[in-house]
Amino acid sequence: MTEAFDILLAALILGLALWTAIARETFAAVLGFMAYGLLLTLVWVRLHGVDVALTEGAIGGGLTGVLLIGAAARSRATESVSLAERPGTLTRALAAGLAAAVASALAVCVLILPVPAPTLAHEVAANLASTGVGNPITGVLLAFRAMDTLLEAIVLLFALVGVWSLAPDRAWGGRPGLRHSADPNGILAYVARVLPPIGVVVAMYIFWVGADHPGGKFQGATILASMWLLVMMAGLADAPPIRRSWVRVGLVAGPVVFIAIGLLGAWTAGAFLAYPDGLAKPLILVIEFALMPSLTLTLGLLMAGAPQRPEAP
Amino acid sequence: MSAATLFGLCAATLVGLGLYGVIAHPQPLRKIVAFNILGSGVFLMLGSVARRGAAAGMGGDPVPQALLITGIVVAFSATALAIALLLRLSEVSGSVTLSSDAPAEPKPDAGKA
Amino acid sequence: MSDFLFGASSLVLGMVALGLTRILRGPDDADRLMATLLLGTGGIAALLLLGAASGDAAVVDVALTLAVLAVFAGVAFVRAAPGEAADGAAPDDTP
Amino acid sequence: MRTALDAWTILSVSAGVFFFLAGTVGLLRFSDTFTRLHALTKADNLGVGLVVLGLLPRAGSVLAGLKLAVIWFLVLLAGSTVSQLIARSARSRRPRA
Repeated sequence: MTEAFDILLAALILGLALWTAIARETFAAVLGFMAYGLLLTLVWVRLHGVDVALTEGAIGGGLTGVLLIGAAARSRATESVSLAERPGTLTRALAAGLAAAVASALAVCVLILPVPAPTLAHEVAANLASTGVGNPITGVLLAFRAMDTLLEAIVLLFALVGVWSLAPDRAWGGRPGLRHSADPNGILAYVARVLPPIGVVVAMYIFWVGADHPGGKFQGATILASMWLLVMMAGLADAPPIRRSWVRVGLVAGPVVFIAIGLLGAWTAGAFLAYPDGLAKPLILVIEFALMPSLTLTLGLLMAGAPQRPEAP
Repeated sequence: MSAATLFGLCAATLVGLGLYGVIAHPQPLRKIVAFNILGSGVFLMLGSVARRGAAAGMGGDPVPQALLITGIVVAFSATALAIALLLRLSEVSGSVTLSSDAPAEPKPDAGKA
Repeated sequence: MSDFLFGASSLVLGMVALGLTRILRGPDDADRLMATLLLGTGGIAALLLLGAASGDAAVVDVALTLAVLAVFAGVAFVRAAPGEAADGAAPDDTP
Repeated sequence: MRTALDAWTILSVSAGVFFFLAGTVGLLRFSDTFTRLHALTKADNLGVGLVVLGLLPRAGSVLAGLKLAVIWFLVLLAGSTVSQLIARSARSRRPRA
């Protein structure tokens, strides 16, 4: 029975990926991609990666889809122009040949993977107790490979700086995106009032169980950022001007705390990002609590886009 | 065939489809979508490797799974940056095209700010 | 019992996937969006069944996340639709 | 007791699956956007609802049961608001008949 489910899932994913590649209309392709993201979440569950499924569901199914739908609607007017620029048959044949070659090479690699698969699960299991957390993924993210997590938070910040740098000169320091106005008694305003309180509770829950069960700060921050975005899209609150100092401080606070604890480790435990004996769990908690608001702010502002309006006088 | 192998092969095909889309599709937004498909193919392959490494009572090797979470978030930030670039391009030039001899006339009021 | 739940999960998934042919056929963007929404709901149900079948309680949290974010595709669609003057599109951009 | 619970799960989940079938058939066969929207919301409300009801007795703890109920509520909320939004947007874009 599980085999049938897996084969159905794989066939659906391939079909949707093919559809996004060949669809004529961009909007249809984007919707296909959103469905694809949702099915990918099911695949992660089947591959026993529930933490990954949570991330994929929140980011792939939620945030990326919203971004793509907005961009597709705005670029619709120029769609026919771009379609006229289809590359020649030779280019497409070469691209198809290259793609087929890469795919076959990867497929061969999948089939000849070594049979007792190499794994670090034993090492993680043996050392997890020293971190005090119960979820091995959280242990890897914040103790064994904390450097990756730190750099990831910084990459997000760099992406945001990149987005901001696209602001027209007159709007620099102003409010991101376009102002949404909505009927305060409309259905959109209603859902933007009802959903966020529930969303905040769910986000905190996902964040808190991350210590021992699948979940964690990224997934929680994504849900929080989505709730903020919903309130902005409903026109109930405006995006903050990016020149505000609380925005800037909020954005860097999390990574700064992370780096400070890392430096503390270099001084007390002998290595950057090492935790002193017995203090691992509290320090991990401090990092998570510091990172969560910064990540929420970063993700929300990334979704809001480049500043487009000068701050109103 | 185990689920890991099945989805591994699925991932290889996804990488191929995404690569074709990135090269062959003329529209930038479609290239971004194709890039995401390509990326998810790579993630899925890593996920299949992680599943094969199931041991010590864990459903999969936690190290690649944790790296996957990092990867998904980074891919999202790249997508957000690419879309912001795209929107700015259409604002400045009035058309979304990567061709150097764009057929569309730039809007007169939207010169290089 | 686990076999039944897996079967039900496959059935739900297969059926909402059939609905996806609406994305292919359209005719309106709203119809396409509906197919995606049906897949979203079906995906949540399939996840719940899958979680119950495999006995992994954490899968419910994934369904919970998807359910919280379920309204987003629709809101983004309405916000981005032509005729939505607040979004910068020309109001008379109708077909 | 165990068989009774299993029977309840099978009954309720099967009914939920039926409503997904109905939703899909409606989405594919109905003639215009608004009737299709009507079919879609049945799958949301009753399909997920019955699946949740069927799985409730199998939830190990109160918290797990509560989560299931919250999921149902959220799906209801999303389904009702999004269908309203889509219907309004479809009506405003359609030329007045």
